Amino acid sequence: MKMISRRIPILALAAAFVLLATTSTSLLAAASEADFNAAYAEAEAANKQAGAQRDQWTTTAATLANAKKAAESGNFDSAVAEAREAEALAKASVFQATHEKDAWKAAVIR
Amino acid sequence: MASTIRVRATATGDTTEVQALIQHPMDSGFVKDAKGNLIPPHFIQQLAFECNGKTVFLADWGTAVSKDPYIKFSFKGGNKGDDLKISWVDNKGASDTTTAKIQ
Amino acid sequence: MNLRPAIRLASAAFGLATLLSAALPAGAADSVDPAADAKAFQNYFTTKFPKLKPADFVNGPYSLNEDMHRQWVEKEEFPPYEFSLEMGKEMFAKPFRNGKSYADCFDNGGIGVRQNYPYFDEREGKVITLELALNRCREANGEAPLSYVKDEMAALTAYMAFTSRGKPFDIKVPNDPRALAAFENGKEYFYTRRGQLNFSCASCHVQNPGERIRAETLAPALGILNAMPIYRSAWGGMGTISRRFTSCNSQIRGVPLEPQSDEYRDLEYYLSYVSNGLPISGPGARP
Amino acid sequence: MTSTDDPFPEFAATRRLILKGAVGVALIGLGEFSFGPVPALAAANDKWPEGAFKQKGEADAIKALYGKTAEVSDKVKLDAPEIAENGAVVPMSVTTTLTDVTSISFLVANNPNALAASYNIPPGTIPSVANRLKMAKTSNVTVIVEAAGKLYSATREVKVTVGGCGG
Repeated sequence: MKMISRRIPILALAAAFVLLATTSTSLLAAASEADFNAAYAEAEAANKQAGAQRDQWTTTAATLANAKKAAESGNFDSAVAEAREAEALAKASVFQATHEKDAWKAAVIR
Repeated sequence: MASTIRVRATATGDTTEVQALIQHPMDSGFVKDAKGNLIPPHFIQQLAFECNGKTVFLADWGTAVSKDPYIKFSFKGGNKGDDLKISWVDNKGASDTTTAKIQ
Repeated sequence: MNLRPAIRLASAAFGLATLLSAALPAGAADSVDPAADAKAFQNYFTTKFPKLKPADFVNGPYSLNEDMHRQWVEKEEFPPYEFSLEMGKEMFAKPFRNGKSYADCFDNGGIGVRQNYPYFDEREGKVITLELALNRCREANGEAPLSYVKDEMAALTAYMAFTSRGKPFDIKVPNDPRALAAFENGKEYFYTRRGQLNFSCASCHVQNPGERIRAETLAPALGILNAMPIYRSAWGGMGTISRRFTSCNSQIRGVPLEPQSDEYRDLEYYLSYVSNGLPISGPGARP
Repeated sequence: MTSTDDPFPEFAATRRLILKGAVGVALIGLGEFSFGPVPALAAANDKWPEGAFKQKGEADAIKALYGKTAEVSDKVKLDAPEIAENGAVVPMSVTTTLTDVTSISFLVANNPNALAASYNIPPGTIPSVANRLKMAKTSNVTVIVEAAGKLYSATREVKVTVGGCGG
């Protein structure tokens, strides 16, 4: 079976993450610790879900750590931004795992 | 613990081919460890080979010699059964010596 | 909570990918047929690299690049894994505190048996890999298990692989639904894209063997475990199969699973089975 | 330690360097290098040539080690890969048809310190050496062979790509 070149989804994915990095959400009001805790909890939940599907990303964990570090130093604006970032990454990894659940069959050598 | 020097010396005619592999980190001092601090230089500086009391090969090594260093050379005048003494010393003063029979 | 624009975009990107892959003909009936899989797998690589004999695939990137092949031959004269091999031999012979030794845990005293691993254990209903069997042997004899990614395990598997050099892989998938499921699970892991770079093992080792990813020449998936454990110049040390799987995961920004977790054991089962017939060439040296 | 008049003052630095490098050579005649008896500097002594290994540049290292410059010769054959599979382990070897070889050295120009390894070849030892060196990045690799007091060299470029696929 002739292998279909999978260039397109990889390029699409790279474009997605470039955009992801640049969408720095500018918050109007200064974020508070409560905002951070909420955003962080949501990101962690999404990442746990990715873990259940055995497909966490190392960058999610790194971003979560950055969020925590920013919060500890009291800079809640960037802490919330980082937490949102982590949440987006975690959700993308959940999407990847769910999508691949059947997409993998297409790549199998026949 | 077994010696850090593995050596094969085989004589064909009057020429003996010597190959040696030495277990040593050969840290150059330019590399950082996981926590980001520099691993201090720790490398073999001199490696000497002696046969029948005569130095047949002397290597001066710097920080650019690979980890677990390897060397191959040949010399005339050794014959089967002779002893080949190999010894190295590193920049921390550590050293090791072994003697191998020429096959 | 409004769906963040980034996520919408990410899912759109994946939508595109599904659209593309859905265009493919639907997969064959879902029955698991390892023998057919192995034949198709080996056929894919032998047609992709007509000049290579099946046995050449066990040398990975060295069979695909002349300049690297020469460097490999030069290294093999006195390979850097000599010390690990020596240590493995010593460890293998040293009895445990209770007087027994590894030889008592393996048939034929553990000599020349590597090509039968991993095997499906009917009692446990799971795949047992060589690394797992070694640690189970230690625990059964009151010794602490070794780390799956460190030098001691690499030394033991290096010695056992050395005693099997040249023997063809001989992995069995019994007609037991649990064994077939384990095989299929390994296959799924192999082809599933993961990590932020969105690669599966197949993205590199099936679609791009011989190509370079950054500086590394990618090995073909066929015969990729035959040379294990490997001394990698990049690591400046030995690497077990567990170390290779976990480091591959983190290289594509996927969080690695625990060494010897079910997915890895099944993955090794699948990869070894489809390389049946190819000779064991471990321990190996790699860039 | 006697020192003859120095017709070439600009070599004073080199001489001091060599002296500082505690190279115990009784007589230092830095006459014209192309002819005239120039004592083999490095080969005679057995001390680790720290000065040479400290030098950054290739030319300085060669000067510090041998006190003279080399001329390219096709009698020196350097065997090194075109693209190193990994910068940490680059197999290289040299063979030469020159006679009365007393010393062989390997230098990697773009390494932090150019001099990688230097071998003393006593009489009766065949002038051919194989070793595995580290290379920081793509660079010219030069091998120097000292035969009958004169230096001969061969150079090859070895490409080094960054090993490992960072995550």
